[in-house]
Amino acid sequence: MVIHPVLLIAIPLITAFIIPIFKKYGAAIAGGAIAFNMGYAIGIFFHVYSNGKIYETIAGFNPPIGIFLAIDSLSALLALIINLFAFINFVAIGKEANYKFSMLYLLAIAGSTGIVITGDIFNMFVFFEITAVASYALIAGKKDKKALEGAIKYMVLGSIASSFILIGIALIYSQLKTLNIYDIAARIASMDAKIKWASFAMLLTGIGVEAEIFPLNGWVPSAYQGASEGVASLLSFAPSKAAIYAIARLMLVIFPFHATYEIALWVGVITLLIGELAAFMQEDVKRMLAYSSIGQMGMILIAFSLASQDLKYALIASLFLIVSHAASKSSLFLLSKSEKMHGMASKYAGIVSVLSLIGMPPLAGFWGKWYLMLAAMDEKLWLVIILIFFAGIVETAYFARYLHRSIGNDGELSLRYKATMAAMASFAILFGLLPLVYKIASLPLWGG
Amino acid sequence: MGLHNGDKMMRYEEWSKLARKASKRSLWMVHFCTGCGAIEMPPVMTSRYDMERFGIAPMATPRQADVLLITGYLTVKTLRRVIQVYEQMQSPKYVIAFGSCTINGGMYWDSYNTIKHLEKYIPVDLYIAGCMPRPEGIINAFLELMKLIDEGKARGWERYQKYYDKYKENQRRVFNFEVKEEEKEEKEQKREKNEEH
Amino acid sequence: MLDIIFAELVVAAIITFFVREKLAAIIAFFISLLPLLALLDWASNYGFAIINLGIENHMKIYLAGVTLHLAITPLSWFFALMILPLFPVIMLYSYSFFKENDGFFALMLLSLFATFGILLSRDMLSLFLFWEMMSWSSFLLVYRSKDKNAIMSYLIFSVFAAFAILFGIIILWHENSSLLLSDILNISGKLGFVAIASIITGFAVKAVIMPLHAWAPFVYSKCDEPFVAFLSGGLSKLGYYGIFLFLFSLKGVDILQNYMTNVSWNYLLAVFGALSAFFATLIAILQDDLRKLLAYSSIGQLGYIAIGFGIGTPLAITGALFQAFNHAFFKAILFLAAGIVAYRTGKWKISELGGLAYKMPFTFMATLFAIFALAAIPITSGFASKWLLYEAAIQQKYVFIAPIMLIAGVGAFLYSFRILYGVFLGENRHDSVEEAPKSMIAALFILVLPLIIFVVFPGYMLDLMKPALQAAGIESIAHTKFAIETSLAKYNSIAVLITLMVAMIPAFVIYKARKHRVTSFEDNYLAGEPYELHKPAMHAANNYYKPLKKVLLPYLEPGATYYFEKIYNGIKCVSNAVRRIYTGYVQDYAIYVVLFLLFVMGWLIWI
Amino acid sequence: MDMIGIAIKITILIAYAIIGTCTGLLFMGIGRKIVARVHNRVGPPFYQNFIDVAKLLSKKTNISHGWIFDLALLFSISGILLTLLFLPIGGVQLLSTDGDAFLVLYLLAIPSLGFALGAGASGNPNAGVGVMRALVMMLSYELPFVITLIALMIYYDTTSLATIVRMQSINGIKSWAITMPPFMIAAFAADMALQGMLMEQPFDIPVAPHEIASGPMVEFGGKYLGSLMLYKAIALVAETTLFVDLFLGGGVVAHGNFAFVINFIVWLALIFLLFALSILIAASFPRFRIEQAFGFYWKYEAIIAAISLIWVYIMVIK
Amino acid sequence: MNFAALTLPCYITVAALLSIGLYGVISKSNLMKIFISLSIMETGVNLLLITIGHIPGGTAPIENANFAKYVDPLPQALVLTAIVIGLSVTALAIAVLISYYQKNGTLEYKEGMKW
Repeated sequence: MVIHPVLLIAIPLITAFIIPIFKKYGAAIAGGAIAFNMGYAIGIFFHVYSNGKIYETIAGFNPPIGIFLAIDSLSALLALIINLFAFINFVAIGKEANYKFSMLYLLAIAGSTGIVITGDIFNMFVFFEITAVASYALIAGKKDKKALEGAIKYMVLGSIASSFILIGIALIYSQLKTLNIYDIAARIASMDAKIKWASFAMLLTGIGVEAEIFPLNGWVPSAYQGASEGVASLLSFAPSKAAIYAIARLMLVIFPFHATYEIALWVGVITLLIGELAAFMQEDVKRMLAYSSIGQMGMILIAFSLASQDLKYALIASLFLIVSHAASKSSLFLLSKSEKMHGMASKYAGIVSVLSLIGMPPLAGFWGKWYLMLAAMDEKLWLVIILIFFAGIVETAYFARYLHRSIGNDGELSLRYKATMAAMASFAILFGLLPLVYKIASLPLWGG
Repeated sequence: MGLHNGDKMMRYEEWSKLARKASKRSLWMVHFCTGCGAIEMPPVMTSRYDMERFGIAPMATPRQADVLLITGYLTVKTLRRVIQVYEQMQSPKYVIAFGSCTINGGMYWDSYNTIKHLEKYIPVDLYIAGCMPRPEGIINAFLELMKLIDEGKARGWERYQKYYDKYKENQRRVFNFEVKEEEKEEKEQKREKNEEH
Repeated sequence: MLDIIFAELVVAAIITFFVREKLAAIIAFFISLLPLLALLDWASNYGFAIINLGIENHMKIYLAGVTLHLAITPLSWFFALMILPLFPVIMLYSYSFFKENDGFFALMLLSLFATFGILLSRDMLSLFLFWEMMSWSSFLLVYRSKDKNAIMSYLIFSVFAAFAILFGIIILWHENSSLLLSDILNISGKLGFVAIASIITGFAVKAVIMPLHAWAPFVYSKCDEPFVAFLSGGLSKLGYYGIFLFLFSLKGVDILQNYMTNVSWNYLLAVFGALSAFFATLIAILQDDLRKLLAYSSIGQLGYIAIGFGIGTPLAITGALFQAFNHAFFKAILFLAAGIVAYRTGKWKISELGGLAYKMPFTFMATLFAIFALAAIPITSGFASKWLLYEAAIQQKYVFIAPIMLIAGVGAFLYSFRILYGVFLGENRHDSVEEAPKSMIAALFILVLPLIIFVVFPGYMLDLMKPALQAAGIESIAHTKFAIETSLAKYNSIAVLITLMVAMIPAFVIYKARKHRVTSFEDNYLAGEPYELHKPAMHAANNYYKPLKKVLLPYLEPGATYYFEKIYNGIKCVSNAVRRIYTGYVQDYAIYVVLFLLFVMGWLIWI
Repeated sequence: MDMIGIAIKITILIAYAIIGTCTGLLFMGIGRKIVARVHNRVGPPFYQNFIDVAKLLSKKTNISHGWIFDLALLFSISGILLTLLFLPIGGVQLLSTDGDAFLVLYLLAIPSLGFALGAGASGNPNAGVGVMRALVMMLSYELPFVITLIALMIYYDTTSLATIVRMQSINGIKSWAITMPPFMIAAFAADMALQGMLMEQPFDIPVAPHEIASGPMVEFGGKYLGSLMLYKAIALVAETTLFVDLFLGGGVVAHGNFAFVINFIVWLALIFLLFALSILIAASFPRFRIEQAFGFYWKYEAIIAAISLIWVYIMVIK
Repeated sequence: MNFAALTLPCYITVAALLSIGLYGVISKSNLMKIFISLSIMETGVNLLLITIGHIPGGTAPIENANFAKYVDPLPQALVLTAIVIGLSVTALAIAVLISYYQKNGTLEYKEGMKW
């Protein structure tokens, strides 16, 4: 198999710009492209799984000068998740996807995948912007008051964030004259301390807006609430996961210091608590799920910050949490289209998703919590452990309420829609039972 | 609720003498106290006359009692209750009617609503005359009843079984009870089913 | 063999999900017999001797990168003997209970799978894994009830329990760097104390020890009866299995005592057990909902097991295990019988039922036996277990616990009679009710058998639990087939039973000496009033213990549920406060962003 | 044990069952006489209760309400005989070495439960209410009773009634439990509990004839009522004997050959005294309400009993 | 390359632009003004990039005879990209604002979804 990771970005990007030509068949073409991308992502995942890291340079320039793509276990898994769920989600959206929607969808996918596989920090910024612009448009695409409001909030915060990211990049560049993440990581020690920290703060704030960390996540509830189900589902697995991946790179590769670890850890803990507590009283399902997402992102952030302390359990934990959250949350967002769960498939999807989020074995969410606990135990973070438990109980409480409220038969979802939800939820089981995540997390990371 | 009857009459003579003796010395009574004569009961029970020395004790329910003491006049309404209580008692059982009212209506002889001749509706073993009788009279009546039991002459309950239909008919008449044919048959069947062993 | 059973259970669970209800019941019945066969196989291979299977005999399962160790031990064998027979019985019962197959049998088989897994687990991770599988498979069964309180309280408490156990397990893992149960001993001090205490707390939730019982009344009173029979009879025993495992088999008692020698931690467990026995009994007396009554009665009866474990002497532990065994069976009978009553009449309120004994004589008889066992009447095995516990409390001179236990035992008479009178005796209110279907009756009487066997031969029960106790280093108490002897007194079951039989002779002579006539229900003494006039007021079961209620209710009013609700509402308030952060104004959010930036910069640069 | 031994034992058991029954009936008659004297009446002859039982058992009609109703007859007599035979009587160990005080407590429940079943099966609401009252009474008086019981048990470090009696009879009257100050208090509490157990006034709430038509017994007549009277007679003996065994050394004052005759007489005297005491209390007090009785036992009596228990506990710990 | 090489006025301008932009976002309630403020911020960031790449006395990075000293070309490339992105965001924002105006009849920001 010829491995060209660039295709993961190129195919959706090119297709996105072809689609307006074939308006009528736009959705079908987009579907084909996403399907191809999914297949390709799976291929790359298993390639990395068996052969290790992949590097690809673009346009012949070698790093550190040229732009290059680097795929290690972490990126491969995230690329797989983004493209896999993108495809399933697209199937679920089905006829609602016209050619404009498909184009934006492809752009969002391309951007998210780009963030995950790029090795260049400015490139990452560009992909961030592509993802963000596509997301704004997708959210606003529903064109009702709520959607527009959500989009505007996202836009305002996103624009501030992009400025901060750019400033951060500029600060790094001013010192090191390089944009290659490898290069930066290698020479980070030579940076002036204040500028180093300032750039870290800028980057964390900027990416943090996308990664839904508290208190940068003001847009999250509104955007999720305003967006249509398919878009909310997309937001929950593509941009946010890519952004948290970027923070992980920041933590693991560029700034692997104790101070940054501490900040990320406590920001993660606070995000977790605030998210879960805010979700506790929420009446609107999508808003509740959005807050719950915030909480989950906090937990993932905790896992990554622990991973930066070179704890293998934390990395496994974070990957399991990402998988579980992507599978469960996207499934639940799709389910929020109907007030009630009706029929076997949708019941199955709803319950499995909730159980995985709560952390019931042998679903993926359990392994996430389990390894996170082990990692936190290694660091003797008693308070963190207890707070995670507390947040878990709060989460259980509102999900229990949610489950009770969605008993009933008065919904109308098409069979295909329900099947896709069930397929998404199945990945929580699949990844929980198979040793894929465990194995891949123990492979060495690039730059690490 | 006609339960106590029997075409084949059980004969009181078959009872052993001991049973009669025991029965006579342990008369438990349930007193039906709607009439004015009830006022005479407390002295009989308490220290002045103390009927417990003869083994007579007041009981709360007809299931436990041997003697039904009717203290005075009965109306149509109370008669129904008396009959029910009587039928719920377990034989051998005795009835003592108390005061003139139960004999001939007494001072209510011309009332449209009182029962004049109690004997017509339930078998009375012993009457106590007077309006109203003194406690001595009551004690005396009990002693008389004991004597009758000992001699085997207090057999009102057997009479009630033997002439059950007649008693019922009288009762129905006073209750203005129109008996339909089917209902009669039903009662008959019920009676047969509950026939005494 | 184990792997085959596991595989068959899963496959059967999937199959039963899709087939029709009768077929599903039949499949489930036969499949649920398999684990019992495994038990018998083990018993026939190894006898009742103490065989602690070596590590090489473990079965291993690889799952998501970890290895699970499974093997059977004497302790798990004994508990399996207690819990697993419930499953085929429940399947048999459910054969006619359910109108349509909506996943009950599949979920029950999953529960069986998880139960079997818990009992076989030899490392903490697999114990936890199967424990949680049990939690969610039972949660899905609770979910079928569609009752808000039941769903929420069960899930929240399950997760709380899971976290408590998880907390203990990770501490143990961290200290021992091993998850095998055989390695747990190398821990002491504060951490060991916290770990053991937290694990015990977690198991106590499922073992419904007050004040962690708040979920039980909701769940027990709303779910399908066959499931509740398992929940009360089986699942609670798994909680006690966990407590026994960590306290006695793994010597958690010593860990607790070594940390703080001047406090008797065991005694604390006993006190909680005593409190749950006492208060749950009093609350049960005042209930009108049949299922709620049984739920509280369950809590009370399970409290005795906690007392036994808390006292911790061989005598007490023997009594507690015996009580656990009895409770599994008699409480299952009671819940199944309650299910039959509801199946035939559709009513739950005791005050609305009545007079079913003559309509359903067999159900009544089974219930009567169960109630004899519950009330510890010495003609069922329920007495022996309570007797052992009383003896243990006196032996240890526990002057606080012993009277409470005894008075709770008396309280059991009160609510047992309420069931008997309110449901089965009293006014005949259901003319068209029939006896339950044969499969249900059969299920009940299968469960009655052990109660009879072990009253005649209480010694056999002690023989059965002997290997488990010896494996935990607890000596078994002196006994023969019929008699149990302690340092304080002796209990000879056969003397009681034979004397009772003999004493029946004069009673029977009196009974037969004179003939009697059976009268109809209507022929009742009501001060001469005809029955028709009194019809609505005939049954005294409405508000039965009213005088007691008047006295007790002020003391019982703010129950544990009240405090849990307070906590819940407190979190609600915090939540309301927290979500005000999201003001809805994008300007505020922008301020947050700037503040966050400044905060991070400040932290990194100046601190 | 050889066959002759078994035969002798069975004979003794039967003898004691008959003695218990007769004693009970006799005492009930004497009790009625005493009450009558207190009321300044003549009262029935002392053998009145034999006549009553004979009459009831010879009634021609006996009305039953079905087979559960009949359980009352079967269980009440057999259960109470069983209890009686498990008690040490006048120092004679019948079967009491095979059981202990807890067994006796629970055996006492068999006749009550059978009785309650029968009462419930009759369907009479009065019976239901009566049983409810009886059960609440049971819950009430058992608390002080079990506390005093436990005080004795931890003092003598045994639960066996036989051992308690043996240890109290070592030095005759001097070693009776009641001679010790804590057990004097306990005995007072237990005697009040006994009053409730015997269902005498002021605790005759369950049978209150004027309120609920004699409560559980409302549908009992003929042989059923007769058997209940027998049950009550034996229960009287059994319950007072339990008290005597616990506090008065089972009435054992003498040791040696034929000492059992003396002991038997002392036992008889003691249970008669206890019964007479209870009858005298009954004759001079009106009836409590059920809440009052519950409060009485769970507040005052329980505190009195608890004081004795704590006292004993401190003694034992030292 | 060090701090001393940076030109102070440019940095002051950058700081001013960023502050003005943030102030606008925070204080204004008219959405149009908010987005204009965002554009101002972007301009500030772009200026920062240019300033970083600037070498005092350097020429434009165009290949010619005497390119001994020229400014860093990469930041300028970055700025070009950033401008394009900023433009697209602004365009999209305006499109969204038009819709917003059509729905609400005003561009004043009203609280909608909260808590």
